[in-house]
Amino acid sequence: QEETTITAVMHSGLRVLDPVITTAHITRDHAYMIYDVLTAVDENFTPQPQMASWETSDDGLVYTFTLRDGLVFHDGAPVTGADVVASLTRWGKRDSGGQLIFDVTESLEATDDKTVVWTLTKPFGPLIDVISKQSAVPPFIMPARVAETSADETITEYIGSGPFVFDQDAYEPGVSVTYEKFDDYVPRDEPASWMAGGKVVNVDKVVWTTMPDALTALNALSAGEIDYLEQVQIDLMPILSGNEDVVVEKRDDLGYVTIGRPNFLHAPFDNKLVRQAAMAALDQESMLATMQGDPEYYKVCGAIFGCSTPLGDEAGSDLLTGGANTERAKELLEEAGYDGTPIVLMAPTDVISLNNQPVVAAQALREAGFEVDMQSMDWQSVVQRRAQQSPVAEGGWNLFFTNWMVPEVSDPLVNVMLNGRGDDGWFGWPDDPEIEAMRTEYVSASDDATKKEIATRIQEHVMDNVNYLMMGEYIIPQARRSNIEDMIPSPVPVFWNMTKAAE
Amino acid sequence: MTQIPSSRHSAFQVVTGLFSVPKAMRIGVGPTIAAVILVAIVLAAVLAPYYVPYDPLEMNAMARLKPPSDDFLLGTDPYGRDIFSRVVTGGRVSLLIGVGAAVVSVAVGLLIGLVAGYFRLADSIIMRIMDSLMAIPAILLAIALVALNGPSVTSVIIAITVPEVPRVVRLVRSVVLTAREEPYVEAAIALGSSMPKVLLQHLMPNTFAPLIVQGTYICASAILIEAILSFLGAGVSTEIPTWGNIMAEGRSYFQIKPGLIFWPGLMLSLCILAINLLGDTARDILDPRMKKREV
Amino acid sequence: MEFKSKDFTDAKRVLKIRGLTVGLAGRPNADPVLRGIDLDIRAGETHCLVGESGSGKSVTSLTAMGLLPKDALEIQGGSIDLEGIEITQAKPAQMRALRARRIAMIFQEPMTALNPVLRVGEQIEEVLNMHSDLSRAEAKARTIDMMEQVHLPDVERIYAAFPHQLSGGQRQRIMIAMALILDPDLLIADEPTTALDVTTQLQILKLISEMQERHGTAVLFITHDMGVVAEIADTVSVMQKGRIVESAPIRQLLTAPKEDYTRKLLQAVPNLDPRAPRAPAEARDVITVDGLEMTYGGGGFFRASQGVRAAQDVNFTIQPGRTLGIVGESGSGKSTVARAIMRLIDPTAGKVTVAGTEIAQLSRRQLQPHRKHFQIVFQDPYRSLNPRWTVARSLCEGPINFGTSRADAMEHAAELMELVDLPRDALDRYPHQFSGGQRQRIAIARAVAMKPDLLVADEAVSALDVSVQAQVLDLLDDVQEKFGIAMLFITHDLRVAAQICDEVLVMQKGVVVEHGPAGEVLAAPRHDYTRNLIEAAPGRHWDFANFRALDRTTPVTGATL
Amino acid sequence: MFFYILKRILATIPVMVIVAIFVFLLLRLTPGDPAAILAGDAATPAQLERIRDSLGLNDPLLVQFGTWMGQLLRGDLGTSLLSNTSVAGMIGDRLGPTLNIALMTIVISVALAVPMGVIAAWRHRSWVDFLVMSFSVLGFSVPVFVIGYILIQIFAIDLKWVPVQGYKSPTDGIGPFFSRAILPSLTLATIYIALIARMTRASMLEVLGEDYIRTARAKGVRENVVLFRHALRNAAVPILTIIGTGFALLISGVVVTESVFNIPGIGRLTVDAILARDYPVIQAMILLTAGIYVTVNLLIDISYSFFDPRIRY
Ligand SMILES: Nc1ncnc2c1ncn2[C@@H]1O[C@H](COP(=O)(O)OP(=O)(O)OP(=O)(O)O)[C@@H](O)[C@H]1O
Ligand SMILES: Nc1ncnc2c1ncn2[C@@H]1O[C@H](COP(=O)(O)OP(=O)(O)OP(=O)(O)O)[C@@H](O)[C@H]1O
Ligand SMILES: [Mg+2]
Ligand SMILES: [Mg+2]
Repeated sequence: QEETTITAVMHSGLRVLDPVITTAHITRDHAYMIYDVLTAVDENFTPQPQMASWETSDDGLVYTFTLRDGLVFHDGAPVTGADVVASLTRWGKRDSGGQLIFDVTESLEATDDKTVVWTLTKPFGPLIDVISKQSAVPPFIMPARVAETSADETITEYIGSGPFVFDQDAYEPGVSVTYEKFDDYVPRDEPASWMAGGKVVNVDKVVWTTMPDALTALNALSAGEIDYLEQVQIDLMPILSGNEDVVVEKRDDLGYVTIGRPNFLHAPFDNKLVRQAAMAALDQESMLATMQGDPEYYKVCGAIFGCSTPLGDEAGSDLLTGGANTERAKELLEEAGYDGTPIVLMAPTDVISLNNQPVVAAQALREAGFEVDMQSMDWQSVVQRRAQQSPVAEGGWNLFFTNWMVPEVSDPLVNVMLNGRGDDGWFGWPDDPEIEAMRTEYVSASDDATKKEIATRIQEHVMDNVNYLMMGEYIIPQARRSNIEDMIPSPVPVFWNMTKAAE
Repeated sequence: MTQIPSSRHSAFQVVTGLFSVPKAMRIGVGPTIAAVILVAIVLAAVLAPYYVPYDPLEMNAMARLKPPSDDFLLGTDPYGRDIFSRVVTGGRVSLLIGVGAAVVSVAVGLLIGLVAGYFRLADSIIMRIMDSLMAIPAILLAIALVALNGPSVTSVIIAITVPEVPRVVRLVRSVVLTAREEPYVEAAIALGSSMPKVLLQHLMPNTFAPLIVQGTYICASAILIEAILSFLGAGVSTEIPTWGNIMAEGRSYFQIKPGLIFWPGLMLSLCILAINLLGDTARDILDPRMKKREV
Repeated sequence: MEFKSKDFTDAKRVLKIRGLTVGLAGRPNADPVLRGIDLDIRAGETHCLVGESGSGKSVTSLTAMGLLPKDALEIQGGSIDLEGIEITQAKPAQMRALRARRIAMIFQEPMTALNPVLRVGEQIEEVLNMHSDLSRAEAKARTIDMMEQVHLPDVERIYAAFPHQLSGGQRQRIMIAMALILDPDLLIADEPTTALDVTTQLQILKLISEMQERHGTAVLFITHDMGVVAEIADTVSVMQKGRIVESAPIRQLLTAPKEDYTRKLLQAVPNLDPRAPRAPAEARDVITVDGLEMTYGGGGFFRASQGVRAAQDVNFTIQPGRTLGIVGESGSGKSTVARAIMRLIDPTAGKVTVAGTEIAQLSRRQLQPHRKHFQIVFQDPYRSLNPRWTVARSLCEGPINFGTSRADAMEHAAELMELVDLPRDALDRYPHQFSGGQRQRIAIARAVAMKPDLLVADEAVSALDVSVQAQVLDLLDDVQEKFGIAMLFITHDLRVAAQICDEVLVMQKGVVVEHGPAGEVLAAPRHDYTRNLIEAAPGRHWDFANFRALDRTTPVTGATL
Repeated sequence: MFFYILKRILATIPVMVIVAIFVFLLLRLTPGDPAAILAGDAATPAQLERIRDSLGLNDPLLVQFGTWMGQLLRGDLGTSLLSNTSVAGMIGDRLGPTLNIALMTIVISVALAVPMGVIAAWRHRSWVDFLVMSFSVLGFSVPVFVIGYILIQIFAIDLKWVPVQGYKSPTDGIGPFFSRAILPSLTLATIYIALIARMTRASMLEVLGEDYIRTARAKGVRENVVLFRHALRNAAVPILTIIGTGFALLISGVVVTESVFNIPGIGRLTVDAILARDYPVIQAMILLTAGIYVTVNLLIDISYSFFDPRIRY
């Protein structure tokens, strides 16, 4: 039988191979190919055992994980408790959720080859949720010798126990990466569901390539030169429409959110009323429409945790979802005594999914009476500049836009924009004790109803305080050759379960 | 008897007239057409704000990618902006970049080139630096410079100018080196003319004809490089339409909305064609060697 | 003087041109360039075509070759019959077949007429490849044989040489070999020796007549040098403004020219009889040159090179109102001396004192105030004036540099125009609107405008045709007389030197070999080199201006043609 | 000759040193932070700071420059900040495609442009001349990426003669290589053809007016021999020069072409590296391209003497 290879064009080139040091999606996707995780959420947002099952002590202080049988790394060594401990420890230094857990960790030890015991000093309700999350930095399990690398340096050996093996020789950073089926991988028996369940691999090889040009990628797919295209620009879908060999579809319904982040340190956004004015001035519909075009692929949504997530709630979001309320914005500006200080709006030019938002926002803000100084720069300059806390005149900034996958904002712990610890927080640095209090409450909450209630309060608070500007949800469809079937509808594109029939 | 034109002769002339286009070029039809086109494009661009039907920046999410119609002469782009308004307005900055880059590179290059051509001491140092600048790929240098200063019109002009300057310097220097062997330059020295005078009055005018050609070339290629920079995400800010960034923005729409590339591309091509043709003509007029040949 | 006097009435007619009219292409109403030329050349005959520059000599020859520049000139009438073939009607392929086989041509500049990137042997051989079926070996043998016939030394080496590796004379021999290798019936030579110095010229002329004798070729020889005509012609045609004004056997033309124009042309030819030296002035020397030396190049970072010793130990003085001539063959260092004196180059050793100041070692800045004392006129009238400047601006440049006001300078410029016999209103014109002779006069005016004590003329008349040359020489004489200027006159033309110089200095390979009053040096040369130079001067026994032989025969023995 | 080459090679040293210093300074002045792209969107300022430290980005400029120079002298191009792989290895992987495409472009361009220019000069001011000149002006005035799209649309999508994109090394078979390399090469060639054809024409026009052309015709030499044997060789030096300086243009075009045709070459590598501020990669790449440029032009200078025996070093 002939080898089956799936050639996939991913949303960006893979350059960083260390899933712990970076939050880049492509690296996370790569990690899901070659690494496995202890526990993972299924499509109902419910954590399920993956490499390990767990038990929680009644006081909520001791978690015992038991590794299942048959787990081996690609180099043939069995996965042991020591590997798990080392991997979790390194992850805990980088991931914000992980840090919170390690803040209350008394000990984390492997009691034998198959058992890991995690002891806390006080209960941490969402512990399993945090280690099961699929984004941004899930705790992937690596051999202990790799996981012992400092958390500030990248690893140099890429061996996991996941369903695919990384082909080091064929790897060209930023261009292509090749995975081979790992024959010794033992999938779970349950059907695959998101990152949980049996990861049954039905192809021999998966090759990811990068195509810098969107149009070329589409043409290559219609010509059958590639099998799968992770992201299709919606406007370009008509090009594929006549081609029966190609299917364009939504992979999952969660998609992305696009957000604007004001800088709390400087005028005018140090003033809550001005932030509210910005919120009133902006219009989700027009921003999403210019980004996506077809309403099928975007959704006006005022829920900061995403509209289709368990915590999602649109409370208090009328100002956001009700279209541009220029009048209200003007009133608020008036009330705030806005003096015409120009807003430095950073506009990246080289990232297609972020090109539109600043342009649309600038127009809306100006209409509401803001002075807007939109400064174009490449994304790297945005990335550097957004870390500057200095005043605008000395290289600071007032507003920028970015995108997240919905699972990355879907609860108060993973959502970095809800961090209210001032300088220690995420860019924009709100000093917001109220929200910090609510997050602490959330951590110690043990049942879903309480969590939901706290989440709603956080939602209301954000709508009032405007920690960030939720600009709505959108979905980027994918395209595949019609002989590629049974792909799991998960936010992370995964290549197990998938089959490729002869064309 | 009705007057019969000397038919064979005139028919012959008509036919040759039709097919020997370059002869027409020689007597100036080509340059005339070129001049008319260029003036038209420049006027269209400069006066754009007074007659375009829409603000070229005004977005309308509800009118995205509309086909040409009475409302939108050439249709709309993915932001629902009027393509016609953008294309004609885009000429302003594109031409500014072209002319700006040409003028700055020629002026700076001329100055450095004269110094290098005349002062042997400065020559080798200057030429080493120029060699180095030439060796760095222009486009990479440009991307880096734009990243350094942000994608403003000025940075794009600077980014295009920096790699062009060494070419101008080389050109000027070589002209100066040849011209200083001319007997009339020696005569001027014998007449007691000072070095600056010889340099400026006798040598510099020799550089004008080749500089005009080089200048038109730079102007044309600057407009193109701006397009390429936009393509690579390092062009002029999207708030300022240029032919280059209209094309770059529209590039993935090539198959579904070719107008986004076609119209600015057409303007750009016409413009560059005209500039080149005029440059060559100006060279022919200025170059005394050409004159001698015709006599 | 002996003239050729063979009778050709019975010889076969090789070329017959009748009523040939050539005009500017596509402009039937413009003045034609040739207006009805009639010309006959018979087998074995040497027919010389003479006339002022621009009279149509070259166009006539190119028309016969079918090589008129297509987009510029076209035949508008007449016929050219080459042994029964009508050339004006020939198709390009036909014409190609005729060339080299029936009719061949050699050109003036052997440097530019040979392809610089092909080996000269190949260039000769190409003719055989194009027109015969010889094998490679045979073709090479023929080529080598032909090269020997034109007396090239070391044939095998030269076969593989590139043109730039040969001397001017050798190049012209290659051209001749190329033209004659297929034994054509007619050879057209357009000023084949003008670019060569006299000694080489003599050899080439000898070679052509030798080849002609051997193959019975008819030769159409174009020149403006009457001396050459006197040496080689059987018959002569004189051209003026696109017409042949007179055509006659050589003796008849030189002794009894019928047309005024012919007379004028002949009268303009200076003869080799030196002028009577003018009395030495009382005043002190304008210039004293002492031990002047110039070595080009030398040094070098990787290989220390020898350098060219272009002038060694040159000494002379000139007094006001007198002229010193420097003669010598090409490359002997004449220009080097001139340029060193002008400080256009920095001499490597020696002293130059002009108007009492030692200038050889002054820096450029120190030199500037002294520049007005010495001025130079260059050879090439087309390049010595800035083509972008009006005549007025060129004339004023010098005086303004020395503090004259613009208005005064303009006034003076207008006077100068009169002095050099040009209309005042010509001041606003540009150089390209003048003829070569007129430009040279402007250049002289520009130099004179500085009221210099010394005027250096480096081949100032060499590029001009005889009649214009005579006018310019007269002008120089005038100016000298009027202002008492001392003149350093550099030339390779002994006739000119004889006519204008009081003293002559002969240079060879950078060294002065003879120096003395013009009468002595030219009439009774002491040095072999000088003697050779004089002997090589063609037509030296004929006094063209007076239509008779020179009464005094120079007491020289040796080679004759 | 030997001394000349040696001298020229020595002369490239200061050029490369200036390039190195210039590039280094330019990059360090450019805003942007490799640590930030390494860490991703959700990293906190404190984390960034620690990564920056571990990458050595917080060292004084002079120290960083010294480290780099030291590495270079040991023949080490460094390690990519992002992928943590050796820069030499990355470049090695991606040099092949670019060089092969560039080579093919040069071959195509010279093969087409030189005859075009020769014929245009020969038939000066005829319609052929007009056509050639119009084409070359057009070649200048259409952006490379547009040409690329048009070629893809025609030859890959409509006619289906060749694949849309991708690259195969010639070692995988000439057919696959050729079918993928032809469109990018043609795309790149348009501007190059325009440049060379123009220069050939101008240079030939000059040469065709020379005396030795007249001599050749006077010998009865056929026109094609006159053009290609006598004239073209004399016109070669400026044509070669433009091929050399045009090489810089080629490098610019490569960047775009590699994107459009998805070729894993060094052009794209460099642009990506610039946009990601992956300093070691950018520095190495610019030094490399500068080195190639200098070498190509050195070779061209040396080749002058092959075409023109008067030029001797
Ligand atoms: N290519 C050309 N285009 C236009 N006119 C030309 C061309 N060649 C020659 N002429 C004109 O034809 C006339 C005769 O020129 P020709 O070269 O035959 O003169 P000549 O007698 O050979 O002069 P010289 O002694 O200077 O060589 C001149 O007036 C010249 O201007
Ligand atoms: N700039 C220079 N560099 C090196 N050598 C030179 C230079 N100028 C002249 N020479 C050499 O010096 C020698 C004398 O040259 P010069 O020009 O003085 O001769 P000339 O007598 O004026 O000859 P012609 O009659 O041809 O003008 C020649 O061998 C020449 O090759
Ligand atoms: Mg002539
Ligand atoms: Mg001389």
